[in-house]
Amino acid sequence: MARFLANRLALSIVTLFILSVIVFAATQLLPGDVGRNVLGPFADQKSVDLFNHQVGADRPLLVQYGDWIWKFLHGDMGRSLQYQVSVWSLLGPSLVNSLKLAAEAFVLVVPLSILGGVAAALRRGRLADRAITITGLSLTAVPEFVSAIFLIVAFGVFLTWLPVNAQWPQGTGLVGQMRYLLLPSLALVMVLFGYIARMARHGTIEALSADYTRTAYLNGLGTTTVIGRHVLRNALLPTIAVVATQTGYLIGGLLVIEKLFNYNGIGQRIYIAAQNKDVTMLQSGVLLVGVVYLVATFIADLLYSVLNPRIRFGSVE
Amino acid sequence: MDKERRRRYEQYRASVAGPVENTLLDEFGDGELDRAEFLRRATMFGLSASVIGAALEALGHAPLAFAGTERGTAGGRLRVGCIPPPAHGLDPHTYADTGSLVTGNIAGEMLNRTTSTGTLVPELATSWKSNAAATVWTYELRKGVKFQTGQEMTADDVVATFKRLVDPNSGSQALSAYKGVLSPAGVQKVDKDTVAFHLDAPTGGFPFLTSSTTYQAIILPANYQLGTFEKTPQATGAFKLTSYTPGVGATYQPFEGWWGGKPALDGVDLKYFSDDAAVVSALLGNQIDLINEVHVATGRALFNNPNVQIFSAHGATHRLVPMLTDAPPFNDFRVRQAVALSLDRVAIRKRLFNDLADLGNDTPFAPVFPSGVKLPQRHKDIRKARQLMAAAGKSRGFSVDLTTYKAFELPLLAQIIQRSVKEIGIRMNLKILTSTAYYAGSQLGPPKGWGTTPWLNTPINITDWGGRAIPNVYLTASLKSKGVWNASHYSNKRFDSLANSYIGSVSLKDQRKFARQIELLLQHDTPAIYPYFYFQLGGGAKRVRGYHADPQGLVYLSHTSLA
Amino acid sequence: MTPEPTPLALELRDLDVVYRVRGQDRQVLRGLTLTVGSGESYGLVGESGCGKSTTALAAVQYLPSNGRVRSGSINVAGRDVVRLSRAELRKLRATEVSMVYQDPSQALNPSIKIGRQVAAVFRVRGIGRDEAEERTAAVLRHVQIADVGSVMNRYPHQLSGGMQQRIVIAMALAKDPALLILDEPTTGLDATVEAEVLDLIAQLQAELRTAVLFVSHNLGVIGKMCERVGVLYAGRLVEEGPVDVVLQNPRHPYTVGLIRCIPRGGVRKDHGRLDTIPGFLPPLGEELPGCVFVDRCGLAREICHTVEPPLYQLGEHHISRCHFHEEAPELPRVIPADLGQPLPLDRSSTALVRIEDLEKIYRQRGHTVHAVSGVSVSIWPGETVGLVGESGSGKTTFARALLGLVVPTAGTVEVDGRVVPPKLARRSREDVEALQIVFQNPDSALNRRHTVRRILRRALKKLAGLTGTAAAARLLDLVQSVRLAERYLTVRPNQLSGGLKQRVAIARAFAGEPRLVVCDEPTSALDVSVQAAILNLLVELQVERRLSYLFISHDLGVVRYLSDRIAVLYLGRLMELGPADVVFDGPHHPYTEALLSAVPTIDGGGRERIRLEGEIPSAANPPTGCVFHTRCPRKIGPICEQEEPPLVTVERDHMMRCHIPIEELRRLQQDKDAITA
Amino acid sequence: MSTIASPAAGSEARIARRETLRQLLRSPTFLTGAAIVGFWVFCAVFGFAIAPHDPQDQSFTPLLRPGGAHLLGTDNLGRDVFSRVLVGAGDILKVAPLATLLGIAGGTVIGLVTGYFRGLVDNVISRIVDAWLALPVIVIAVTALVALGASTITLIVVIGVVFMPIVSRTVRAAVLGERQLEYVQAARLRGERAPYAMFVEILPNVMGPIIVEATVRLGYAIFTVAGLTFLGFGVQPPSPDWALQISDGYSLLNDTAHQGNYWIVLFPGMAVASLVIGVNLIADGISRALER
Repeated sequence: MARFLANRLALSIVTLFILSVIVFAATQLLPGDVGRNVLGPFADQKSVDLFNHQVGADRPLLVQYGDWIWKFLHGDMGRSLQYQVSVWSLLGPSLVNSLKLAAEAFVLVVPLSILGGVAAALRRGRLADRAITITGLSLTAVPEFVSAIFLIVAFGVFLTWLPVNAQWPQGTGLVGQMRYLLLPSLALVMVLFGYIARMARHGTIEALSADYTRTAYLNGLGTTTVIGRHVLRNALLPTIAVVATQTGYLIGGLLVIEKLFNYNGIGQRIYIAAQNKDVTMLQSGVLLVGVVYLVATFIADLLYSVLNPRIRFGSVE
Repeated sequence: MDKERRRRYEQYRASVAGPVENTLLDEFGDGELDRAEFLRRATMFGLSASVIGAALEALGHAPLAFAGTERGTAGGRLRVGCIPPPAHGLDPHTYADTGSLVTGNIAGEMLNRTTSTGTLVPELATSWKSNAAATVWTYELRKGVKFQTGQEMTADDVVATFKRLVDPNSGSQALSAYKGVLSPAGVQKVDKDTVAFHLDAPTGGFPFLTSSTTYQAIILPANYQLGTFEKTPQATGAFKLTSYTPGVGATYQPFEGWWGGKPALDGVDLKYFSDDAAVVSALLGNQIDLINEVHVATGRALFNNPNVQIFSAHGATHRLVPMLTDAPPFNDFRVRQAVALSLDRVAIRKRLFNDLADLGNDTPFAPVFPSGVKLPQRHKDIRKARQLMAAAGKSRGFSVDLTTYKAFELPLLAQIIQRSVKEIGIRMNLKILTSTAYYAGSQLGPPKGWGTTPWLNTPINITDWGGRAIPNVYLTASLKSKGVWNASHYSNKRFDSLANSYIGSVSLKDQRKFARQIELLLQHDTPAIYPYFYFQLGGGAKRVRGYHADPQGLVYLSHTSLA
Repeated sequence: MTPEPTPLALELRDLDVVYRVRGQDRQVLRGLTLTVGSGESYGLVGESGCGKSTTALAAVQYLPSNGRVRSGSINVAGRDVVRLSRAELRKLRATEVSMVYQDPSQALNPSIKIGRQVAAVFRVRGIGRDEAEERTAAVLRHVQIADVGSVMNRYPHQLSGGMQQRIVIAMALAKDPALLILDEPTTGLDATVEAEVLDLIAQLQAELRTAVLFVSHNLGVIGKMCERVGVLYAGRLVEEGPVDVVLQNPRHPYTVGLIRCIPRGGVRKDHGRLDTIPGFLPPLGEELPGCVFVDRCGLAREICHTVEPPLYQLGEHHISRCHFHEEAPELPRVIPADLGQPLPLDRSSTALVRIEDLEKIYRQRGHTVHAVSGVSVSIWPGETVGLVGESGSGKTTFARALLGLVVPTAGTVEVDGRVVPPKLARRSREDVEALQIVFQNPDSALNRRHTVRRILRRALKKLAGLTGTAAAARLLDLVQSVRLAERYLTVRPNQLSGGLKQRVAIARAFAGEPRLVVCDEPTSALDVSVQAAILNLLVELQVERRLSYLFISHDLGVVRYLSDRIAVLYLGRLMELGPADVVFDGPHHPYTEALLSAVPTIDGGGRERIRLEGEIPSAANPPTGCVFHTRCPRKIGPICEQEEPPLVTVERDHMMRCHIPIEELRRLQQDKDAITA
Repeated sequence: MSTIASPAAGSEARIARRETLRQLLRSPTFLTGAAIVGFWVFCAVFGFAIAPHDPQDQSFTPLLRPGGAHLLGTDNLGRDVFSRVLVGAGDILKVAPLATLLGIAGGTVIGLVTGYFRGLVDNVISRIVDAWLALPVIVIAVTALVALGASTITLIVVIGVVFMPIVSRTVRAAVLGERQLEYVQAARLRGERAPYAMFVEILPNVMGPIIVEATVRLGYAIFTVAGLTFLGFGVQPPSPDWALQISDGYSLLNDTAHQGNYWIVLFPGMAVASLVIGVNLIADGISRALER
């Protein structure tokens, strides 16, 4: 297992490096001169040049890249061109916010959708299966901006049960924060439920038709035991990977949700940085999302290998 | 009127008042000014409250009732929703967007302030007056004003602030207001409590340019360090900016050393929004108490809601539809007139603003400007528009791109214009950009002097223009030849000289004389369409007291309280 | 007769099983009646698709969701399983009936430790945790697992296939069932492992007197394991009787055909052709009013098409469902026995292909794996060299290196005395054309999206350089030479049966003028009747074209039938190389000896089983000295552990890698034969 | 149950291909999906002819409730919502399929190359693909659209490019499975070059997964275009595009006194959802038919 994980870790690091190159190269494509973008159209060319020199935008690209990465690795993401404060002071809290939202969404959707998926698999082809599958499919098909809007209007404006803005006032406790995050989480649950449930259903069906399940049944084990002990564990392994791949979307991909719920997540930060050509913020923000994604997939690999003895104990080719 | 009052009034006219003040008092006496306009102009010329009161009484008007702001019970923190968030840092002289000016102006103060009715009230200056030619304006500063750092405000601080505001190399966003009016050398200290502004050209409405109309003109200490506004409280206002998180919000605490005493609120929590619906929902969901700016198009819910009060200020805020006068297809004034005549402005006002706007008449003289002259209102006239198109040889119409960006009602207006001009054969494609893209690119330089930015270089576009207390900037920046924001590339010598004459006029009579000529000229040439001047609207919970909408969109909370 | 007779372990009466496919019931089992007495072992044999597995699954009420018992009854240990409630069924499964099926790696839950999985069988019967664990250890010992404690703590994937199957058998026997169903339990296992598992089953059965239903396609295995045998065809039992009787004196044409297809008893290609069964199994669910075998039967007459033959009692317990069962033994041959004899070989000329010191080392997860170590073989024109060895012995790697599909680490390949480049891409068209292959699995060897014509045309273009009319003409020759009807040219491979597909694959290899064709288990995916036809074809082509084969197979009967010489590989090393008869008849290398003894044959008896100890060592970490010493039953001492014996010529054309002198081997092996004879 | 499937496979293989199609035409899932998508395609093409009003006509009373002359009410500019919903698929049905096509084409080439060559080429490209996948789609799309400016072409290119790595993964997995099959070695053994092996031998065999992936991607493309349009980077006014209608109208939902003007958002929202559901149902139907 250590070997497997070391391998995965090495791959992640290589991936991260390539990611950083992509991000850096992509931000160079943004039109306009850094200094001009920051100082505005009326600034003197001399002050623009001076600014470019101060922030180092006039150095060769390779040097700029090296400097950026070196500092990034040391936790220094530079200063936001737009706000003139340290990038981390803005990205940090936004990242924490995004993680909180993602966590709440996961806490709600994972048990729910696994339950749904397994239930559907066990009643495969029957009414309950159809109902769960079609509900999931329909929910997934509703764009998040539509579902979010209706959630806001229904629960926030008409019923006023839940706060419509996800950003809690200062000093709100954990439970209070969860209340504030409930509506956007629900919107995410709607998006993700069908997807994860589908995976869980598929995994369960596969496990149900596996020979070892037949062995278990033919050994006279009851349905509950067979499902609990033999099916679920093997069925849920692929689900873990799926959940992990969704973190990329949940951290950084929630632009619309964050906008609608006025939530200070990292997605909005990156979006605003892109719009305002705040290159330092954009680069570090996108890379940070990449890091989180890779960490999440790594954790998923870890979890996967812990749950899957074939990886935990040596080879499977 | 008692004798004493009368005596002081006469004494004032005889000794203190210069020709400018006396002309004003005469115009009022002759009935050329109504009461509201007299007040606006009296405050502009720095007449003190007692003189104004005396003049009103002398001429048989009801006495003055100034600043009788209703006060709720003291205490409580006000939660303000601000849309959109500041786009840049918070150095006051760089304010160019709503988010920053709202954030900075809760803490900062100017020499004087424009009220929601268009009068000027003293703030950090107690009085101001000009010479007869309106070329030198002298301001007496309020004594005992402290910065939030503790140091006392003097003329040096004011001079330093204004020098920065008019310095072309400082990145000041107030340059457009001061261009051709004030240069760094003209800002002079007279003594510790007096500052004089020596203008480049006579400007009758100058006091408005030092007021909140120029929201960059927040007075800061002479030793102000750039980039420190959001870190160290150092303005003079009732509230100190104690924390600021870009894109998220800001908090304010009362400033104990405020010259005006103790504010009613315990503090202010400002929260930024980037989505119209989100901020409206927040107010309806009782997560905020006040919204800096609401729009009928996106905030309809607030206008129908019994728990919400709408704050409204007539203003000159408008949408400008400039047409490039130096390139086909709009290089023929008849085509431009035809486009203007295709719009049903009454219907547009109803549809987009629920009538909370003044109709535009294709001149920058908004109805709130007293200097303007009421020409006959332009209405939809398709027959005439078609004739004009035919006369211009364009009876078959043409294709053209209309460029604007996604904000407020602009896309809706664009669609309405597109639909309207279809009737006269113009096939209009819409290009709706993001605001960044719309204002991106250079604004200065070759080939024509307006750089490459879409908003100054597209055949026809829609741009939002902020309110001003006087129309000077509209004339100089957007219409005069080579004006920095002349999106029509309009160039007319007669207009240029008329605009100069208008700006240099002190008396309303003269102003009106030139204004009438300008308006006639612009209606004929129609370099741009002014479809409407909409009211600056704010929304708040019923418990907010003592708040008034500001024509420039500022949020002034020093006298606001919560019930 | 005891007053209270023990109930039959399994009793099927007039069993009809149908599968619902696309809204229609398709009959799979047709009035199947069979019984397995208490303690009896019954073999059910037939080609794929005849309903063997369905019978097994029906017996435990585990038909797939679209299958159901339409009529008839199934009694297990005296209880009608069709009518049992869920709880009763569970109880029955927990105590009375066990099942072991193919591929043990799938039958065990990959994420549960062995100990817990086996213990669950006890736990379900209400046995406490500790006792269950003890009994688990006991039952594992019973299936001859040496290191029980450590095995219990392992996961299935950490065990070899043979071990896994032992675990499954242990689980099956743990409940001391009345009936044990074995469904192809050793298919896919290596011969030596298969032999061990079969031995184990036989021993346990003798010991526990459990009734066994043994399902297999392999007549040899059935012959070895069972007392009675039933032959199933198209869901119907066509012949049943004691194993010896049925195998020696079959009385149904199908059984006769099946037995004739198998190369056995030392039969070789120069002795004559194998017989085959023509035609195909009728489609699933087809209405068969007469005899189910009528379409493929050499004896079929009018009556066979219309009248379902009754069960003819031929003797005690021997029954046949054939109107003409008396004639069955004289069933006319489909293929004449004497078709062109192979030409004599001339090994004095230059070898066609000479492989010198071929070595292939893989790097895998930080280990070096010697897949092939220094193998040298020469093949002369017209010769067939058989390559045998267990899985992992390097057979396939050797062949692929020869073809250039993998680049060898060291060693050379010569064609006509000329060294050819190791990389396929570097080889000339002539070299590519000269060395061709027929793969094991025709399903994957043919592109299923291309028509047969397209596959062959492309091969003609690339290998023979033919296009246009020349190619069209050659194409017809080609399909004729592999006995493929012309109409198949327009179809895609998935519309062909396995045998026809393999003919297309052979045609493709013969599109040019191949000099040597590697046959990598070309018949192991096919039923025996089809296998015989393919083997015949290969021989015919060889006679016609005088080309050489490198024939890889695990089926020693097939290898012997086809090969002139045999090469035996073990852990990438050549252990023995010699003329087929010599290698088969001995004296042979101890490993070859063990391999040969592991194969169950229809003829029964034969050699005594040579038991091989332990597992096949990993090629990543081969044993010191003689690589075979860890399992060698004839190990003579420390020299075997320390010194790798050289490959030496022990007699004319016969090379061997063993420390034991040939004469000693001859003596040892003759003694043994003498004992059993 | 391979042992049971095999008798059927042998004899009925003849009809297997036609059977896939027949199964598709008999699958209620596929048919429902095809009907929904077909309906919207029909509306996109002929909508202007069948709509009761000109979708751009602003002459009606704004914000009328559903019913009467306006089946689904009118919007804030006084346009007929029903007419706009009917024709609202036009742009998205142009952009999404073209973007999908681009993504599938590019992804297929990448997947074939990485799956076929393995080794260094695969390692390098796969790492780039991994890195690419670590980026949230919407963020890359928005950044690219900011950089390149929003237009239909950039929209198609951006979404297509963003999809390529995702598609390439699916294709690569399928190619890896195929590559081990002997027919590929057989091709090499008659001297075929790599492009032939990839595109002529392997590609037809991985078309199944590619088709499934294409339908799934199409669903996501519609989703993405709608999301970008909502954010202002996608389809531009005055197109009666659904997401644009929602984007223009959702702020009116707050109006509790006027039933939230729900019809302006609800119906276009349902339309988008139905289109995505339709595409997903087709994807489901196809994958089941091919899985068989």
